[in-house]
Amino acid sequence: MPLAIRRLVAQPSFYATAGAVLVWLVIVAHSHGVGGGAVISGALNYSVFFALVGVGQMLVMASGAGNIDLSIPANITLAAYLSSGQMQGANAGMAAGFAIGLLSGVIIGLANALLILALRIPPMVATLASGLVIESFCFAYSRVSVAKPAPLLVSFTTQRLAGIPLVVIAAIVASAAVIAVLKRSLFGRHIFACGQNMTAAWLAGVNVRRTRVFAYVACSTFAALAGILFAGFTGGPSLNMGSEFLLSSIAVVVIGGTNVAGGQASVVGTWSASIFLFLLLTMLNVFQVDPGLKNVITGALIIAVLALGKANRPQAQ
Amino acid sequence: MAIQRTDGRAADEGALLALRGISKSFGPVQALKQVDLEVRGGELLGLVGHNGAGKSTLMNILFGVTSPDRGDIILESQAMDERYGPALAHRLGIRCVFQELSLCPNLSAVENALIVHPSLEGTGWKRRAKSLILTRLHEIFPGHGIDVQTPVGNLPIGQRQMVEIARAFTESNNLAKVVILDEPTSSLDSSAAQQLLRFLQRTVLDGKACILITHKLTEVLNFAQRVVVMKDAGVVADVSGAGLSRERLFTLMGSVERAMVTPEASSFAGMRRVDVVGNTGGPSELRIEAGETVGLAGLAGHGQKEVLHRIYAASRSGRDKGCRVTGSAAYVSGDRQREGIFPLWSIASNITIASVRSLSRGSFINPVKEQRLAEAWREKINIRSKSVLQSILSLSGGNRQKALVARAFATDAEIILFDDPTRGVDFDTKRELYSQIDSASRSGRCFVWYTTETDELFLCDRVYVFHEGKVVDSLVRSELSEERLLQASFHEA
Amino acid sequence: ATGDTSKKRIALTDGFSSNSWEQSAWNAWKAVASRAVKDGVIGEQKIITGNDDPAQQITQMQNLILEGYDAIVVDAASPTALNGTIKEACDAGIVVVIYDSLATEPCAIKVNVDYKDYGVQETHYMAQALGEKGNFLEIRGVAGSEVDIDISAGINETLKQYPNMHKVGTVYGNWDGTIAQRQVATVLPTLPQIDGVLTQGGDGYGSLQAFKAAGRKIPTIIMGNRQDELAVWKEMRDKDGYKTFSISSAPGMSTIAFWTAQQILAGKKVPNTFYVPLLAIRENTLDSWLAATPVGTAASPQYTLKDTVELIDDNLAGVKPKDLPQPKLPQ
Amino acid sequence: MANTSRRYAENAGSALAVLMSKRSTLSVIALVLVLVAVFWMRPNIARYNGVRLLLNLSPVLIFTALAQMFIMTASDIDLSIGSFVALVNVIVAGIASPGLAAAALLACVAGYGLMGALIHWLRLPSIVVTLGASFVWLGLGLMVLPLPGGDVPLWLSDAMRLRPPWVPAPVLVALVAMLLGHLILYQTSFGVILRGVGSSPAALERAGRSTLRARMSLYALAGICGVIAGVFLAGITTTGDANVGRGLTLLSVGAVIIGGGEFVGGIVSPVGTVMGALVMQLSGSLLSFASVAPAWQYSVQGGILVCILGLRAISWRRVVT
Ligand SMILES: Nc1ncnc2c1ncn2[C@@H]1O[C@H](COP(=O)(O)OP(=O)(O)OP(=O)(O)O)[C@@H](O)[C@H]1O
Ligand SMILES: Nc1ncnc2c1ncn2[C@@H]1O[C@H](COP(=O)(O)OP(=O)(O)OP(=O)(O)O)[C@@H](O)[C@H]1O
Ligand SMILES: [Mg+2]
Ligand SMILES: [Mg+2]
Repeated sequence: MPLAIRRLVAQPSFYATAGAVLVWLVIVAHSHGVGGGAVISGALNYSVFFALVGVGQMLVMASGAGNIDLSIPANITLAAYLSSGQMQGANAGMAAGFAIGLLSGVIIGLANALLILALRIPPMVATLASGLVIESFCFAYSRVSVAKPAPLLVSFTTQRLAGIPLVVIAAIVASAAVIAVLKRSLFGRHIFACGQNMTAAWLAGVNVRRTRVFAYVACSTFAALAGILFAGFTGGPSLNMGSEFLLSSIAVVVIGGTNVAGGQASVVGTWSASIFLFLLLTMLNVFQVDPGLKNVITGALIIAVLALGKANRPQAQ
Repeated sequence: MAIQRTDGRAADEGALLALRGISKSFGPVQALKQVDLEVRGGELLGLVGHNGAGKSTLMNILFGVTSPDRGDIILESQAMDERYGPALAHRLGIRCVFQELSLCPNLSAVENALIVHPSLEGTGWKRRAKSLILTRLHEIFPGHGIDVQTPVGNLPIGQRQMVEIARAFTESNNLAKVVILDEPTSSLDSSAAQQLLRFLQRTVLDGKACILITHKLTEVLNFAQRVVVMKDAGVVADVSGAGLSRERLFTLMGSVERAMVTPEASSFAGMRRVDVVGNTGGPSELRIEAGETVGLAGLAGHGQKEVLHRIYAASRSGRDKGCRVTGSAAYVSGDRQREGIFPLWSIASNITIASVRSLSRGSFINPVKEQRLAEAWREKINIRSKSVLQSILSLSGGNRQKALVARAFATDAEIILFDDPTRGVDFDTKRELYSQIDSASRSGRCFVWYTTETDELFLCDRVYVFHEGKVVDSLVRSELSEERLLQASFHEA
Repeated sequence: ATGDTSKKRIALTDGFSSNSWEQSAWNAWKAVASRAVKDGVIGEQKIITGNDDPAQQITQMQNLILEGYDAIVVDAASPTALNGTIKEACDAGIVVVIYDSLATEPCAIKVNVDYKDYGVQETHYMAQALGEKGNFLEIRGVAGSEVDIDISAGINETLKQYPNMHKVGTVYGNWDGTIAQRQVATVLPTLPQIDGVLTQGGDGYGSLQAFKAAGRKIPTIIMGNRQDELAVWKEMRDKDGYKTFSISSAPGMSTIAFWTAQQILAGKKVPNTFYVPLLAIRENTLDSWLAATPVGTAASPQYTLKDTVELIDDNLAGVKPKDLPQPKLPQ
Repeated sequence: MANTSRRYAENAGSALAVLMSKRSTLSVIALVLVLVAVFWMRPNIARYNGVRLLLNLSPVLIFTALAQMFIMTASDIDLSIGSFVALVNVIVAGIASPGLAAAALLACVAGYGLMGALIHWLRLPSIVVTLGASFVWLGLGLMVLPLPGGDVPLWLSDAMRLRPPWVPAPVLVALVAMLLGHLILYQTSFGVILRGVGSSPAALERAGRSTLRARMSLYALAGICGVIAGVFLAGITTTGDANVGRGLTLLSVGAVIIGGGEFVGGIVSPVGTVMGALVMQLSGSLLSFASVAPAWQYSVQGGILVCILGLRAISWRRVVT
């Protein structure tokens, strides 16, 4: 293989991207070229939420083996309810809605960090438990309050600029900022140091605790942001709007090439994987595949992309 | 490269094993070039050489963990084919004590002994494995005091090392004929190290062979019957150990012996840097002043590490009432695998991680400055690599350790905490390090230095001796003597 | 029947998680049952909710058996998985009444809805509204559930009567707005113009959002009875005269199940399976239903004891049950 | 974490400390507390039949948790065990021919072993492989039985109704499961290898052992436990439903952790795991007996988890410092 191709293949995000392109080609071939562009812009429009949530989950997963946030679905739902509840369908409440939604994300992140760092409960179980508690709040809130997103928010999530949804452009900007932070900032350096070896990071002067708190807070803030926007996109919150995000937030991160053992992450890969999963669903729906077979194919492809990526990527031992 | 051979014996005669024309490269790095080696029954073979000379790689090949690019492994007069691996090596009586420990931390010493003896299966394995490991432990390290039922991860590193060594000598259907020990004494205190060396001397009498890799040349000079010297991926000398002098060994290794750096009296006296009162108890407290180099002595595992951690934590939080620290501290651990390196990163990132804060504006790091800093320290501390952008894993153990020292020196910390930082570091490197310490302390840095090597204590202005977590003695350099140290270590003062 | 049930205890276990349909069902049950407790009609009531997990619901039922409830009302998370436990309850002399998602165990009384008719009615409406021609998208429910199979069968059998109506796509929306939106969005780009969407309720609003997001012409989407579906229908009707039709099973069924249980305990004879009419909302009743439906719930009548007894008697007599009671507007 | 228990014992030095240092202790305490609460709220349950009914479904969770435990022994995690159990349930109920069904179940166990091999060969993160596998199992289940239903063999549903003297069947099952798990992992020499692979595969390789074989064995053991759980589920429900396993996966993780297991390092306790499974099973009943309002049922469940695990961390730390 020529060097350029080898480099490309060695990128963590390569296989997710290649998978997305491949699936897109299959769809377009099947529809004889009809709607190729619309498929992409539709995919972007949906993937943006999975990518946003995925970037947050990615930060947590990169901060060390075993770190994971399972409270994301409930978190999304709560932020959606709180923000839409604040907006009450009027543009006037939009800023306050965003503020309260994001605040709930920050608080949830802090609470998760508290359970994990202070009570030393393993992240997987701690966030599972906190998710259950948050779910109760959603449940209670949904019964006492009317929640409707601001029209401006709704149009922001669906309007397009040159065929690309506005919300996608905004999310890409945010993701670029995350890339910059990870590559160049102290926080990025610290999070990857913690991700590889917490003891070593501590002894190298990294404030491990603060870094980990930050990762969890960033994650749940991203999830809350996605929740607020998603409520706009779907026209209003619903109690199980977050459930789709539980497994997919993990899937997009890892298919995207982020190291589950921590210490390394790929924002681009997370985006690619989000798009890949949506296009995969599109393909299976377009082909009218039976639900059973659909699940089998989805599962097998997730494993295949992961396996291909791992098998051909040089790795540190 | 002409090999100097001073013992005139012919090859193969009585050889338990032989390596012929072994070559191995890792990418661009040639780790071994056409290496030959024989090991005969009844000998204790010393294998020495600078960091990165290829010793560990050679032993990994011998043990079947790594396969050579070229060359033959000949065991019991038979060349091994590609199926050769640890399982077969065990069956043929080859054992290895690795440089990086290889016990399962969640298993007890008994269970760890079991895993190298497939024949212990069936009922009663627990009892048999226990008696195997205990017998050897008692034999090699009398009075070791190790709980063989507790998971070895709970044991201090010195005890773990003992377990691994003892395990290498256990015998069931699998006999131990050739035992490779890669820097086995690096985590042992001096009395345990002596116990081990004397045991090795005894055990080769009944026909076994031992290969001892070490950077502590005294061990080789005093105990090895034959010494093989490696340098730059090849064997450069194969000499008899009897009558070998230190100077001669240095010449063979290609190092010129320079006088030890003699530190000058510090000129910063009076400025208190560290003040530990609380738990240390005992006759004296622990005080460290600017420009001072303070040694922590005593048997391994008697609380020296804990004090270092405590000082480090206090320097960062300032909340410890019993431990007042003025200034910032940097930590260098000798346990690089577990508390040192970041395996996914380049050498550069590994060096700069502790100082990136000062290289950044706002919270963004200046990449140019960062690279420059890494490059500067690579040169200053002489890390052997083509570029600082290479992965840290491409370095040999000793060079990885240098990168960790560079990490601490590159910071602006006033206090450097050394947790046995020269573990597995060759003599040249050590000397470079000593002079670095000397010049740094002249500029006001102070060092708190826990070491398992008595030689290094003589470089300290003051030595605190630990016993069971407490400071039991405090000696200034002029009072320092080997006897005094031993006495205090065993708390017989 | 008028037997004394003032000491009797009745519990509800709903195996599904909290979507607005289920919530409305619980709210209706809670209002009616706690009223009944207060009035001394029964002794005690309780609601336990689930997580779409049949295994969890089995445990819940077993606990209710252990607690000695006299009657257990079930919305079953699986048509089969609970059979063993239901049998166990029946054997222990407990009255079991199932509504909405049924279980197949014969010993339980079933409050049923003719879901096939659901599909038939909406398809006929669609044919009428669009002149018996056009392209259609079918949104199905949860794969592998009986309700989904029945509605879909109704739709597809009726579609056969209209040769110019073409079904051009099918997706599974799980009766959930968010999921329906995503699933519809996956297929839209490759589909020709869609004139109508045949749904199963709960998914109308989400499909509408998908069409909006894709910038496509809004087709005639059959609505369910969730508040958001009714509200958006009204909004579009007021704006540009959008016409559609809403059909659903009424969550207030839970109260029929409640009264049925109470009646059985009181000694009334009840057929093993009886039917509750579907809730159809048309343009003329939209406003009153919407006004009676709080945000986050679904339109539903609350049944009184009298309604229930009439329904049971109609079923026993084999006459077609009367239409559903109209909403009582909030005072 | 590995040495916490030892530090605990050293510092406290009392009998209580030694007890607390056992990995499974916390789950025992939690189980006793939950049982006491249940019996206190509903005294009439504290009888043979009450306990039998109370724990009727617990064998499913117990064996699912044991399956999860074997995977966690390899320092992996299994997000697919719930749908796997459902698949087994569907196979038992949906495939009429006993020979064919048995073959399918064997294939399931082999499938699990292969999944372990795949994870091992390519060094894939188990969390994602099993996440993918969960879709595969669910899909296969839907393919075998598109609609819930089917029939289980009569002997199976009869076996579920067995009422042994003195001790209710679910309790017996729990005891047997504990014993088997403990024997396999802690009393056989093979169990030592199995635990070793979770903490230091490199050390095992250097000792000349095949880590591939160990990994595959752990996965196959998990597969076997999954099959047992699925068979129990089929026997109790007497039918098949591909969607039935939903909640089991995370419950099983909770059970292993409550039982003193850890996510990395091959540290697990079969006895604790079974206890943990019972705690998870009973805490659901507790909610129901206490008539917690629907909205807050999730909260209480989460709270119980946090309390138990938080207690563990705090009680350890208090003695340590
Ligand atoms: N796995 C590897 N990948 C790449 N390079 C390696 C690897 N192992 C060893 N090397 C390189 O091979 C050379 C020999 O290393 P080796 O570990 O054998 O040295 P050593 O003599 O044991 O040194 P030390 O005394 O520091 O332990 C070094 O340059 C090292 O960088
Ligand atoms: N210790 C080692 N053992 C085996 N192979 C090694 C080792 N170190 C490096 N290599 C091989 O050498 C090549 C270069 O590795 P290296 O890790 O330096 O890549 P890199 O991209 O420079 O890493 P970094 O992300 O730190 O910049 C890789 O193909 C790797 O497989
Ligand atoms: Mg070496
Ligand atoms: Mg080395």
